[in-house]
Amino acid sequence: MSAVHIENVHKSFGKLEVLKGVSLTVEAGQVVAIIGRSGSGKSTLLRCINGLETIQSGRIEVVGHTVTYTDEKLRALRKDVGIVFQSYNLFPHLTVGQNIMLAPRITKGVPKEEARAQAEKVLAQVGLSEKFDVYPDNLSGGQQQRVAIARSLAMQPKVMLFDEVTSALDPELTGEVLLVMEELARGGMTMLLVTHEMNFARSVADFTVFMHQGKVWEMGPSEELFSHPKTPELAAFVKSTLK
Amino acid sequence: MSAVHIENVHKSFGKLEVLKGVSLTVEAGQVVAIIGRSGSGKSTLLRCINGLETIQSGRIEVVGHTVTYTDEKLRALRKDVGIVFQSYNLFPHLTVGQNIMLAPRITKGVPKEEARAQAEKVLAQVGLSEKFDVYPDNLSGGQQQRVAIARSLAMQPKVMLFDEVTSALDPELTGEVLLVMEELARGGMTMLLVTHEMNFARSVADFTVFMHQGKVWEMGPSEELFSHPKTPELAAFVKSTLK
Amino acid sequence: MQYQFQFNSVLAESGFIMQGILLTIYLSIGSIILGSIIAILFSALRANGPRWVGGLVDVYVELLRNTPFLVQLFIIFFGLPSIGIRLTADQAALLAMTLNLAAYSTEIIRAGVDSIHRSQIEAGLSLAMTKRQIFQHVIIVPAIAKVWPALSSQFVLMLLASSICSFISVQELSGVTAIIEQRTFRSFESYIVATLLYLVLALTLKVGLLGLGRLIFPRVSGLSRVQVKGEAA
Amino acid sequence: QTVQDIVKRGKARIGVLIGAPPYGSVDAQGNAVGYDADVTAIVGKYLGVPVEVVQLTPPSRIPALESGKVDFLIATLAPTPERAKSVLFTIPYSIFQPGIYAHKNANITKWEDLKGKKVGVNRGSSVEHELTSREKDLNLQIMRFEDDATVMMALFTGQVDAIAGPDAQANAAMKARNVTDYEQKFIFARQPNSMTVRKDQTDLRDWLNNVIYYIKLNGELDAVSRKWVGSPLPELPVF
Amino acid sequence: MIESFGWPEFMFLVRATGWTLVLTVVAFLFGSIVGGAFAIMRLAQSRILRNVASVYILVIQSVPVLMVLFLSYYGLSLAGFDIPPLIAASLSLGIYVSAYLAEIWRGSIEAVPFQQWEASSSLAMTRGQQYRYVILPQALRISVPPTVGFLVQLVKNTSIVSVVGFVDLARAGQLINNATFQPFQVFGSVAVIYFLICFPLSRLSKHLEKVLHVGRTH
Ligand SMILES: Nc1ncnc2c1ncn2[C@@H]1O[C@H](COP(=O)(O)OP(=O)(O)OP(=O)(O)O)[C@@H](O)[C@H]1O
Ligand SMILES: Nc1ncnc2c1ncn2[C@@H]1O[C@H](COP(=O)(O)OP(=O)(O)OP(=O)(O)O)[C@@H](O)[C@H]1O
Ligand SMILES: [Mg+2]
Ligand SMILES: [Mg+2]
Repeated sequence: MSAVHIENVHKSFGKLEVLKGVSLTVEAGQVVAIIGRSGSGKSTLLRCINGLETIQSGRIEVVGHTVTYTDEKLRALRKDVGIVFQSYNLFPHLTVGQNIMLAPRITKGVPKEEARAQAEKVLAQVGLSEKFDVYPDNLSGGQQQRVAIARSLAMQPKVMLFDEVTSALDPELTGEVLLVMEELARGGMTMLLVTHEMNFARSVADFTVFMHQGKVWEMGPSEELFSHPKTPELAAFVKSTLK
Repeated sequence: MSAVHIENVHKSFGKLEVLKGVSLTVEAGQVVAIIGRSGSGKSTLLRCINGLETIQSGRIEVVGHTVTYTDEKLRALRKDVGIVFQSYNLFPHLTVGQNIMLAPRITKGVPKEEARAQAEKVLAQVGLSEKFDVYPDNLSGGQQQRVAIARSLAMQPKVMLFDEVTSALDPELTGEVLLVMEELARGGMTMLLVTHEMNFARSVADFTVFMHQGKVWEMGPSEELFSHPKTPELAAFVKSTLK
Repeated sequence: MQYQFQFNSVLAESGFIMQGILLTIYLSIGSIILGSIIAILFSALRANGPRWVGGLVDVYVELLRNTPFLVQLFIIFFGLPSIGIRLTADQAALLAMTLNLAAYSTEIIRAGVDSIHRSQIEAGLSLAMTKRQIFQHVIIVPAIAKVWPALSSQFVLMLLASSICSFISVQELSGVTAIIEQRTFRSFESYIVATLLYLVLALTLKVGLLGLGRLIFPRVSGLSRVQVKGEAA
Repeated sequence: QTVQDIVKRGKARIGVLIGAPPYGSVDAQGNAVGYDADVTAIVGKYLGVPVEVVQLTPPSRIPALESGKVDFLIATLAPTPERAKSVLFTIPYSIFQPGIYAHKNANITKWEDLKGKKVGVNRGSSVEHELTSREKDLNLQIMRFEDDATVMMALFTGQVDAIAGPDAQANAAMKARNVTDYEQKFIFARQPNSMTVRKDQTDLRDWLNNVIYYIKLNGELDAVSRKWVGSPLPELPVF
Repeated sequence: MIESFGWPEFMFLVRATGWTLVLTVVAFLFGSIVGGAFAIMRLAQSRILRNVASVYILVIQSVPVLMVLFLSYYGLSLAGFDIPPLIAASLSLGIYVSAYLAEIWRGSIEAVPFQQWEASSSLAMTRGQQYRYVILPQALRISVPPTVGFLVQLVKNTSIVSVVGFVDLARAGQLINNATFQPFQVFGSVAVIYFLICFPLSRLSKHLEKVLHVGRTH
């Protein structure tokens, strides 16, 4: 069974059709990068996968859950699918530890001690063990983003979605975060990541998907895709961003 | 006479010494890129040059003005020194045209017609002639940044300072702005620019300054600096950012 | 006009005045606590409850904010007995202040809730939280932290407005000083004493709330403040 | 300030209480009317100068007098010794009889029957003082309201067991509301009311005493009483 | 004399509403001018000015307006300054209004991102020019909803002027009730009139909040 299965998905905002029939299958353990121009629908696609956006037609299935818009089903789905955004979205009134422990405790009823152990583990995974009791305010952007990843990991998701998680960061801080993601990829996590870091896509992603005008325009093994773009659109895109 | 002359400048925020004796001379018509890690004092240095920050010791002289902290002197200085920030900072309640015409009219008493002609000229220079009556809200980030540059240019400054003007932009939008800056450089404007775009620094700047720990750690002709870093710090920096 | 100030006859009643002060404090603190609880519940209902419940909350808020407090007080004290609910003057005062403060606070907290960025809600959703859990764990604390200054000044205004309760025989600070004034005719002295006492009470409350804010919202400084409309009772 | 000062100025400013019918009230145009207003007009006539009637609330009566906003008060104030330490009173020009009012079924005929009961009273009145003096003995629960109308409202809505108040006002209220199940239980005092002047206006006080004496004799005050209280002017005590 | 609550008495309420409105408007205008000055003082570079302004705001917000009016009207008379009631009422209410508006407006000015100050000073503007052309126009938009919101409260709070002899809406209601003993009709009407004034203002403030929030960048 594939981890993510997307079938002919259409999604409009009002009159604007953003996804015009997207199909995509990701197998468990694969890392897939999604690239494309601004506005091509990359974020929207990710958001559809964990049900933050409602699709008009098509079908999305994620690790056994068909995306259905009842609160119950969505919650069940989201326990298995983590998402990390560009803008971290940490809860500012909670410490790093509380940020991480909150969801497992209240949505899965994980006992306090266990949640704590789990939080310490994921925090170590992102290299921030010593920040357990610190408030997000007092962290750098890169550190905040790593905490956001840890928070998602604490839910023990089967699939992780990343939406331009480094684009708000300095080149240096970006490095820290990419390192964590590489680690996850090596650990066998199924990952979909929207990114502008072509080098990163190239080195980490098994496959890369190029979205254009609301469609999967071209896809294939990353190295191949970058070195031998088939469509002129991808060729132009690769050229402009590697400049 | 040099356009910018900085002599042993020290600057602290409270106890934190950010500039620890910076000296730098830029000749008229030169383009100088300033690079360095986050927190090394690049922005602070630029802000000291047009008097947005007060220095504790040392001397800064810009196109004949010694930086002195009286309102009069600062205004005189700022008529000759333009600065453009990462966050555009356009005036949201004014149209593009009004944004550009405001300062020349009220600070230099330029008559309305002349200010308008001037605004149209600089707007054409940044390739946005058709946006004269548009509000900043309705522009993309790259366009807003170009308007910010035009607004500075309308004051007919002798020196322009740019602080990471592209780092809030998508790679694509970045291109637009860099193009404008290249154009300015070719036109003979004296420019100091803080940038993360090594390729840009390399291709446009005559000299590059590497700041490290509040000091000018290394400087030289751009090509040479990048290809043959003398200090291990610069070597490491170049390596990490070109990754 | 040579007027001889004589505070002794007013100060002779200091025990009586003290009772008034205590009642003012009791009414203010009581209504602040109860009103805040109701306001939070109402905000939750408005955010997550069924549409019609949210609508009822809106009607409640608009009715109470746009009519005079005195009328509300009269309805509770004189009107409720006709449907069999008889409250003492002190109870009626506490109830009226609570309901009034709840309306204003609901509106203020709404501004705070609205100011919480959508991305925070999405983060909660993505972590499989229910709407109620999101409100409780993600939204309400930062929302209140953001509007804490506005809430605080509303609380102080309620303290000052509690004087209106003397209309229905509540012997709070202003009621007590009015009685003393009528007995002694030392009007200026009575009112000066009352004004100074209110000043002290209001400043104390203000400082206390500031401290409380620091205590319960240690991150309050890190959260940007929001503008809140209309903050007077 | 003397009478001459007022006459010289050519205008008298007299403070009256409004909001306590039938002594002081307003008409639908907002003009002061009532017992006090009529007496004011008579006093103005004898002063021989136009009168500016200044309408006052209970808490602003004394400050208006002491700050010189008015020359004197004709504002239904009871001359008590404690108050007289602050101002000067004339001999009384009106009188009413404070009584206890309660529901018909209530078995109250004397003070003792009020033991432990809730009794409402206007907090700005001298009646309140009377009640307070018995508070301890009778274990009264005195509830002091803003004005007479609020006191009556408390009685009618059952928020108090009984009220203490001027007969004229209680009667007016019961008549206006057309209530028949409340009644006067007993009268416990006679409360005369005086005009009020500042400590230094002895000359004015003497002149006003003279006027009161005069209009008592010539029947003018009796006419006012018949008009507003509905009964002939009773004997007014003097001091 | 008023016997019962009827049409003439209702018209009496309506006429009294005139005072409520007049005093609201006058106090608001006066309070705006003083409040504006204090808002700017509160943000001045001089520490003394800032402290003076904060103490003023803190104290005025902490005393009952009724007392302020009372002491300024009767108290100043004692001290030999005889001010007409309209002036006393306008001044006292205005002072009260000024403290709140100063706070609201200071907040609005502070809500303009500090980068706007930097950008304008980098363009060689004087502080006056920065306020005039860059900061105040933006602060104005931010401040309109809370200002209108405050105005709603002011309408009701003007009722304190009865202490200096004005018969405003609330006082008129009280007088009629004193004569008629019909509290529910009288105060019901009073509440309805207040509601008819305040509710549209509340709506307006909400509407402005929505409309004016678009058009802010960053
Ligand atoms: N909530 C929304 N309402 C209306 N339009 C929307 C909404 N979200 C996105 N869009 C529009 O949908 C299109 C695709 O947006 P999306 O965010 O998916 O693009 P993207 O590929 O992620 O771009 P970027 O690289 O800039 O993040 C854009 O034109 C955007 O304006
Ligand atoms: N207003 C300020 N108050 C206190 N510290 C400041 C202030 N501005 C800057 N700093 C500190 O000064 C140091 C240098 O800051 P500066 O912004 O000049 O660095 P930079 O080289 O521009 O870094 P970046 O690449 O992140 O923009 C940093 O440690 C920063 O935290
Ligand atoms: Mg996106
Ligand atoms: Mg910087």
